[in-house]
Amino acid sequence: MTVSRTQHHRARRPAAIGAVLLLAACGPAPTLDDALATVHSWTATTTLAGDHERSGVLSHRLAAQLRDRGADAHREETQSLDTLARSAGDRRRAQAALDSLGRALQTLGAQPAAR
Amino acid sequence: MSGVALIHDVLDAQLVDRRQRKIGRADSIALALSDNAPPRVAAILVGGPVRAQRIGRWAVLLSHALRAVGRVRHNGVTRIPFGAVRRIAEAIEVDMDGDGLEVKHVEDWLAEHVICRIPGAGDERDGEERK
Amino acid sequence: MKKWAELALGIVTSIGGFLEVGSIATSAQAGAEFGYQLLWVLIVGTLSLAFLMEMTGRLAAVSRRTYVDHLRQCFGVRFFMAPLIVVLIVSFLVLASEVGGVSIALQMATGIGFQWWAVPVALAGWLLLWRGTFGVVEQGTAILGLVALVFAVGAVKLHPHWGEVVRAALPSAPAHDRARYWYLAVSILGASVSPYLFLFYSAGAVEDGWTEEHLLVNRVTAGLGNVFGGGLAIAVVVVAALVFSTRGIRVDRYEQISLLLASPLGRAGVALFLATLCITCFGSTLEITLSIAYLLAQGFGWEWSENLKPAKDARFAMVYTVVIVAAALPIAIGVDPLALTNLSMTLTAASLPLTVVPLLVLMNDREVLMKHVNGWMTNGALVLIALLSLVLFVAALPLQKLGGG
Amino acid sequence: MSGREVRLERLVGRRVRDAGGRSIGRIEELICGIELHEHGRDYVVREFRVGTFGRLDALSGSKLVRELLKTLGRVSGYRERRVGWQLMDLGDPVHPRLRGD
Repeated sequence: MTVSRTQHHRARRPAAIGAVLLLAACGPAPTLDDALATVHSWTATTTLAGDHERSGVLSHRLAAQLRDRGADAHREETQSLDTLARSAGDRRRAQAALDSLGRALQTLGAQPAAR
Repeated sequence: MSGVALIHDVLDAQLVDRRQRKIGRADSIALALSDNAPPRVAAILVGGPVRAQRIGRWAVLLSHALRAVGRVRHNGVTRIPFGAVRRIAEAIEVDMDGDGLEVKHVEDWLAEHVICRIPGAGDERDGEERK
Repeated sequence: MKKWAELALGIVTSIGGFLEVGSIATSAQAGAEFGYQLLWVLIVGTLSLAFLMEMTGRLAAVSRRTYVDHLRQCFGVRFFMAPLIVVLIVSFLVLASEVGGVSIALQMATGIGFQWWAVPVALAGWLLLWRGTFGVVEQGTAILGLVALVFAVGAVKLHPHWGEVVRAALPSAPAHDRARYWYLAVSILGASVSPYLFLFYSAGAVEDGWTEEHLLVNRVTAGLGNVFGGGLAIAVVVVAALVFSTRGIRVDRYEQISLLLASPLGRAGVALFLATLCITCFGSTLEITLSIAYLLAQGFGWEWSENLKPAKDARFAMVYTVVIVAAALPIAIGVDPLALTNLSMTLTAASLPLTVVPLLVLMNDREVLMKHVNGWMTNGALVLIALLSLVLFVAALPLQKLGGG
Repeated sequence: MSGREVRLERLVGRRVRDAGGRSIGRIEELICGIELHEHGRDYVVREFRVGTFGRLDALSGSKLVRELLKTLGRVSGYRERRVGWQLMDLGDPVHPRLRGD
């Protein structure tokens, strides 16, 4: 259950409080597979969004929002994978997944996002 | 109107005044007991404190607190003589005018001090009723 | 002609009013993670809702009293406190999620963060309640809600294997992630069988002045209307299965759901999805706000009617004013809308016994319903739904812990 | 002991015992009718409906459970008995007693 990210960095603290309240109420401890699945999920999301943006189906504004959420997921999963991936093999898999998400994020909203 | 089931048909039922306006629910019914005479259905009681006693301690405390905050003088219980009951159907019709009743105190205060201050609220007195 | 107009309107209000933030989010998550596997749960939820709404509608039409009125008068004020407090809390959380749904839709359309939309959305909703009548609120939003039919178009255009969809209507156990599967099943049932739906529906029957003559309209509206409405939720699951599940996409944010209709319907698909999320959630925002006000007003015997001017039912108007503005706060402080939606769906599922079990008594009270009491079929269905609600009550919170988030 | 007043809800579901102390069930309903006399009319309680729940009597504490058992009717072993007002001693409303001969 990823932590919520607000649109504006200034309003981060109340959002964290709100999310922690909800986190406490639900969500099992994530496992390595969960974290990897989330990274793959966001890589696929970002790739799909990129295709739609290039074909003019998805507006740049919406593509930029998906890129922000994808970046949030990248940041959060990097932290959780640090603790979850112990063996060398796991670390390589984790890094590969995070790199592919990173690359996918570049293709999304590559043009200057019309904010 | 013989054969009325007090618990099923009257207790907690919706009360309406002479002009079919809702004035609360029958929160309790007072029975007057006397020797070798059947218990007489004396009155219908309406009001937060009456409900609170039926619900439990926490409700009684809450009710006192609310009354203190609202600085309400009256003990908040309206006693409607059972003789005033005209009809028992989907609501109990009472031959009274709801306006003066203590139980409408909060409603009237809100209408006058809050609701009517907001445009489009209409007129709490007898202006046109429906939107 | 009037009878047919009422019939048609009844179906429209059910279809347009069915989808809301809970059904869209849970259906999208279920389709993304388990393909068609959870469709049978959605069908159980939709049929349960159809039965429960037909019963509360029949109760209101025959007795001319709302479900809450019976709940208080039949069981007394002491018992009534339990469903009152639980439904208030649960409905408030669902209401906050609905405001979240509208706000996130507006964020996706405009780029302005969802937090900034919460209070304006609440104020717009309040203005409509303050000036509008029951008809405007119920039918206006439901007719606009027909935009949700875009999901049916999207599902058809994706050419699903309809044989598989039908086979998924039969109960099945999950192959993987068992806790997650049953957690999603609980939240789907929570999304489809929400207490505020019968409160609003039975109050609507009284507001519209239904009598015994309206029992056919009631059966059609509650039965047929909800089955069509359920069909839209099924369409969401089908689209999510074909667009997300195939790509291994799991729904963690509402923004992802905007991609659902991009594949089958292109640019129009995205726009119509945003319109669907915004309109259906706004309709539900009005519906739940009124349901909370009905619950308190009918429970304590205040004057209540959306057709009266606020001055004539001051406490009723005061409640819906305070409730709709307060519901904007969780979203305004930035609570994640999808997390709030999932939590409120689970709590809704857990709260069901308090509003379903009493119907076993009310629907068999011959003094109230005379010849319109439950038959063996409706009683059978009601007993099954009551048992289901008890299972949900026991299973909901543990599953939230195991499979939630 | 005349002129006392009791609240109806205090009688709802109260266990009624006969002269020998045995429970004959719980007060489920009070049926009232009109009594006409010179200075107007009074509404008086004519009879009490006392319900017993057979084997499931232990469960009959809560109002919801009693209503569910009454809905099940004979299946749950629910039987209702009428008690005329003359037979019901409400001296202590919390412990109604049957005036046995």
